[in-house]
Amino acid sequence: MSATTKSAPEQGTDHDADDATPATGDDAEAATADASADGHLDDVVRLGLYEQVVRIRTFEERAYRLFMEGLVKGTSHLSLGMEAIAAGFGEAMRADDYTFCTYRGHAHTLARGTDMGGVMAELLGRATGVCGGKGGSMHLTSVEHGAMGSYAIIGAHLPIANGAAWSAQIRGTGQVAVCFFGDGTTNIGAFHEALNLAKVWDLPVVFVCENNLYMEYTAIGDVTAVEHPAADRASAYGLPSIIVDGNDPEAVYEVATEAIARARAGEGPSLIEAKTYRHGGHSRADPGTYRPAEEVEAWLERDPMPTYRARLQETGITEERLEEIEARAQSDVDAATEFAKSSPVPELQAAYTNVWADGGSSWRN
Amino acid sequence: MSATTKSAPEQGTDHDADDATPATGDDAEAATADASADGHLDDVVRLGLYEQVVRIRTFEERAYRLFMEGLVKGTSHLSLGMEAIAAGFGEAMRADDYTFCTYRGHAHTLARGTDMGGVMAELLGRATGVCGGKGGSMHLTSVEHGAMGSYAIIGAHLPIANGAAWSAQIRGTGQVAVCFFGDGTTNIGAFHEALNLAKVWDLPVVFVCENNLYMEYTAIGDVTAVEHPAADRASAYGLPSIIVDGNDPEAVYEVATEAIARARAGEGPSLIEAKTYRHGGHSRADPGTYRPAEEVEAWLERDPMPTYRARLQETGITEERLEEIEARAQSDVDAATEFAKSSPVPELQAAYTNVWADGGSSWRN
Amino acid sequence: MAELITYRDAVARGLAQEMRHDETVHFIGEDVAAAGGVFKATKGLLEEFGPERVRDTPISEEAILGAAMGAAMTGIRPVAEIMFSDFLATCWDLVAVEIPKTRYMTDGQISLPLVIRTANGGGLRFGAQHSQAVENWAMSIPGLKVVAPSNPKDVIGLLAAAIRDPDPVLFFEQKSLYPTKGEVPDGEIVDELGVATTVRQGSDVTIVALASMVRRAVEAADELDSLGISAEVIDLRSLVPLDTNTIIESVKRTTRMITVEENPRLCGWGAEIVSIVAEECIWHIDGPLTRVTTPHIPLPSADALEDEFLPSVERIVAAAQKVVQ
Amino acid sequence: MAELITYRDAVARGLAQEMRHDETVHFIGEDVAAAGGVFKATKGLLEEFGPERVRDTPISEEAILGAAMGAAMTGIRPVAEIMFSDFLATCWDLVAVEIPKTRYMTDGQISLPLVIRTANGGGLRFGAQHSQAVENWAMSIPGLKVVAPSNPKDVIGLLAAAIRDPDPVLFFEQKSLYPTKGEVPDGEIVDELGVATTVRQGSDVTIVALASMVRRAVEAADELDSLGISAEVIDLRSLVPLDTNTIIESVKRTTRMITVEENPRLCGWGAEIVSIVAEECIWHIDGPLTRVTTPHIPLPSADALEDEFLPSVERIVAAAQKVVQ
Ligand SMILES: Cc1ncc(C[n+]2csc(CCOP(=O)(O)OP(=O)(O)O)c2C)c(N)n1
Ligand SMILES: Cc1ncc(C[n+]2csc(CCOP(=O)(O)OP(=O)(O)O)c2C)c(N)n1
Ligand SMILES: [Mg+2]
Ligand SMILES: [Mg+2]
Repeated sequence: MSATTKSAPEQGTDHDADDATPATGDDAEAATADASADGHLDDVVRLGLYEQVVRIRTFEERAYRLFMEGLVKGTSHLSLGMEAIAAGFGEAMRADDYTFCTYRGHAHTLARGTDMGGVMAELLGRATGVCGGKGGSMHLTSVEHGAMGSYAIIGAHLPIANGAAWSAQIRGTGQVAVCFFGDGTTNIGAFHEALNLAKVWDLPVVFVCENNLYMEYTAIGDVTAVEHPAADRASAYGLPSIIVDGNDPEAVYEVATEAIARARAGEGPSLIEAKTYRHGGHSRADPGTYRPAEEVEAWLERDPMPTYRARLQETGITEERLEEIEARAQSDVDAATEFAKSSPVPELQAAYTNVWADGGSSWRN
Repeated sequence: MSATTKSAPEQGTDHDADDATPATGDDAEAATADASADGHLDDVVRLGLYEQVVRIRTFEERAYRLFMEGLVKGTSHLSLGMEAIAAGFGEAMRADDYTFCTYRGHAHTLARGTDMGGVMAELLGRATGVCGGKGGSMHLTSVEHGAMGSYAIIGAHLPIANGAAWSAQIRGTGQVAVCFFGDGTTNIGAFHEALNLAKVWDLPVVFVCENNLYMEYTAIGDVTAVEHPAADRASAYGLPSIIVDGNDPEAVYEVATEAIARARAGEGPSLIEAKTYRHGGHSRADPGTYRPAEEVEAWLERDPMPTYRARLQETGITEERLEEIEARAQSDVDAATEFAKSSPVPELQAAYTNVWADGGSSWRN
Repeated sequence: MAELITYRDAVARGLAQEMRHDETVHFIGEDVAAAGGVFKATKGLLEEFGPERVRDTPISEEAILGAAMGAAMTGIRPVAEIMFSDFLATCWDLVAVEIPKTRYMTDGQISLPLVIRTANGGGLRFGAQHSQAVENWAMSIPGLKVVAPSNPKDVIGLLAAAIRDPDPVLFFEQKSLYPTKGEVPDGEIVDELGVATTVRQGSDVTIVALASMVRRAVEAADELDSLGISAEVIDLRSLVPLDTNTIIESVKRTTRMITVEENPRLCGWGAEIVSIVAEECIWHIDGPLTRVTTPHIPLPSADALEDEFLPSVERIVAAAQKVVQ
Repeated sequence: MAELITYRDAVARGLAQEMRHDETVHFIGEDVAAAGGVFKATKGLLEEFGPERVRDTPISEEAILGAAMGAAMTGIRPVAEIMFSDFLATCWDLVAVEIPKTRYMTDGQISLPLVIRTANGGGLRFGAQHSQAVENWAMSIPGLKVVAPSNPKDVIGLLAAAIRDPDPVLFFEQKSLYPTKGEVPDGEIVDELGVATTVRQGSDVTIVALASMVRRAVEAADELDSLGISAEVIDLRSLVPLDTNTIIESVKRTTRMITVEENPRLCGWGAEIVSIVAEECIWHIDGPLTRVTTPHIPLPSADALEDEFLPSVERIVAAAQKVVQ
């Protein structure tokens, strides 16, 4: 597999094993081939991974269309091109594990099995949205699926993920918290505080840095003291440096499985850096023109959906089964869209509910 | 000299070269002897270092007595046992360099040449205090001596020191900002943000972690993911790991000189971990009983004042010259005490001045 | 039976009571376990409840509140100490932007039954960064309950109520009150949030106070008595929920009101209460609605200045005299 | 000569004017340079002033304000952008505990001539964590000046005044106003902090508003006119310094007041102004002092709900009608 795991003492010198950059695309292919040559992953898992990627892709492409049609207001942040990470983790997690994600959280929320209709309705600000229209695109949550919230302040959810992991540790449930965030997030204070505490308390938490090379419009390399914003800092928390090809669902799945197993076994936290790229801009408003055309080009060639599809075919999965998955995703997204569009907007009274546990918002008698 | 400097790639495995712990007291002595065997430091510097140590020690012992007599109200945090760090830097800095320190800042403020009377008066809450009695023990400042403030919120001043360094860079003055903080401070977010920005902007700033093994009452090792809270994190900011014996004025002076020279030459920031120990408790209220007796014992043997005194004698400084320094410190502290005690308390009206640059505090017309 | 104990000891007793009552209650903070807290307000807890339930943390306020928040949403009732209320600023994102909004943003999917305890206020000559009274910061944030007891019995009862409350509560302990004593009955004490206490009855002016200011208000009322002015004193005890009924009922009777707050002047809780009265019972008012506050300046360190700065009995008396004129 | 420009473009123009005027003015923030700001309010500055004076930062709000603070005390006049005002919470220690207290604690040794610019408020369907109006947070902190312009001309003039001011200024740009246009005269514009503007004269009721609420207040006044109620509208423009004279003079004439603020209800700047009036001119008041605010709840994301939530023209009109009854 294409993940490189190194222990802290060795860390720092050679990231040449990191094959997740477009320049070394051929190497990445090779590494990817290795991963499946391991023979560890059976077809059920592989098809599960593909189905995750396809469902997220199909959903987000539709969401984008609905923004363009003006049906989704405000802003939204897509994971187009980055689906393999949410997919790999989604498949590796246990049903009662916890996911913490960001404003760019459609993928991670869906990957836990959250109902597409409820997510789409939330994007459209409808009463039937997973958060009744009060959360919006940046705050998707489905506690029943372990999707414990999407947080829109950079870094905030890393310490919070620790808390859920601490609770699992106290309760002895073996649950693991997985926390997704971007490369830019590694430079905010909360990252540092969370990683240190996670290690000191040996919490069952997996931190996943989705390094898509950019913050909003600024390249991460321009504002970061090290090359690998997460992996090069792992040793500062007594953790091994782990880099994985974030466009390879199987590589992600394997790294995820390992880290989650370690956490579940009481062996503490992990910090994983997954190299990836977003196909579009940062958010709805951004055409992404600050990125060199060749860079975009190179990464588009590594689009996780067609590349994984081709790999599955090469290794014996029939076209029919793949098409079946794709068709199911399409019809589910159609249904979700229909559901969302035909759902009512929230009653005005809803604005005044659920501030408090008593259901209301009153602060006085 | 007893400082170990390693480049980031090699960092992490062997801190055996770190001889700054009490268990290896003998090695430390040896290393110290090496340092002077280098022959780099002339007697003027060495006597300057000793004078710094003595003046800080004498001042703080007096301050302690005045607390006990109830003349200093509130709280205060002494550097007894830790003087060599402020001393080494104080001597290595240029008059127009900037110091940023903490609530434990008497030493660093005095080391820049700030008038002892003004500092003592500030501790006593008198109108003649360096801050007119409005700052107090935790907020000593003397801008004319480059002492740019003592900050009482853990971590806050690291980003602020960056700012002064950035300003020096803009203005092209060659000034350097030196920022002192404790081991416990390495776990707060501001530390992380400051170190990263310092490196990205290549700021002329030197971060000095005074690792005295404890936060308030809790051992740093109990709550930190790595052994060396600052040095083991240097690589996360692309910096070399530097550890120095913080009880050895000459070792500190040499490391300081080197780091300051690098900063002045535009070669960017440094992060230095100085191993040391406080003789007393964290603050006035703390008897420090949570520390094992043997540990305290071992460190008391490494008290920078008598050990450095003995070393100076061994290498040919006459008893007379040392006594002269000590006598001057005594009489200066006596005078400062007299000055402070006989100074008036602030006029009540002073509480309403200097909120704004116009001298007043009015927020309305 | 009742016992005379300090405000400081009441904190430990209240925490112990709740940790015995509910094993999901866990307590974390800096120096809170082995050291028993820098104010010695949590002594004995580690010994009774062990290091899993009473836990020291690094100096990482965001990590502390993050841990509390994540645990609260998954079955634990955490109590987190932020040593000085000034330090809330270092984790204000958690306090103001994460914790209070999560139930709402998730439309009720997530509950956050957590308590943040913190030492608030001045009077100890700690200077501008360790003496702030910031209860008004908390009151300005929708989604936080805000409690500030004035005496040992209330510390226990309100802390218990806060810990049992299903919503996040910011619990302000006034650090100048730690050494003060008060009677506390035996046995479990569980109070109710959102109920103010009329600690002294009067007919000419209502004085609304909180925490350390309650004692000063009562002293002022005693002095006013001898000047022929009958003052009623209300101890708010909680800012959110706010017992507006008790305030309004009193003000309608006395027709005059003074608020006495330790926080600096602008946008304090006093302003909120004055505004409620000025909107809802303006026709009953017979004198300027007056706030006694700390002036709008940072807190100076010198004792001479700090004493000038915090609302004093004299300033309350003077304000009351002016109001009833 | 005058030009019609957007509030957004006025920001860049104001910054450019001051960077031309004073070479010690430096500007930093996230995505402010190459990208011209996420709101495109700083476009062209990098091109004109170069990467040394217009600098992108990491996502490190504490590092940003720390850099500004340290630079301000050593000869630079920094302008720091905090992208959304919500993010002030992540650096609140710098905003509330370091920057505003330093001059005072050092008894005047340190000056901090710096400006923090930030996009404030709701209306864009960004949800609870990207839509807060927090100007009252800033007003509650002694030692900060607080400015919030309502139109392009004021953006330039007040930004210039803020940058030239020797004290730290928090400059709130209301993000819902970025696309709005206004007339701006040619040449340098330098305004004055602490002067409110009476944007509409009236005799029955004074409406005090800020930033995005000014336009709504004026619309409401127009509507009230047709209902036979004459409303005066004051644009506060700055909360600190506060132009109490203009407010009090107006209220004494109209005898009634409404404040219209976007921040949530409790401890808002409206409460402060009501309290000032209730203390200083209670005998002139002829109607309940009324605040129109966002209710005390986090901001919901759905457009249907957000519209219900922010103070609307209808709510202002209704409040005015009630007050003059
Ligand atoms: C504290 C804070 N600062 C700034 C922002 C604005 N912001 C939103 S997303 C973003 C870029 C984040 O980059 P990264 O962590 O790499 O995640 P990505 O969006 O690339 O997935 C920024 C700066 C924020 N939400 N919170
Ligand atoms: C943000 C913040 N949290 C907590 C404190 C309380 N506090 C003051 S000093 C201190 C210990 C600091 O330890 P260290 O950094 O090792 O410095 P030392 O006192 O040992 O010099 C703590 C926790 C504070 N001042 N600021
Ligand atoms: Mg990114
Ligand atoms: Mg220490």
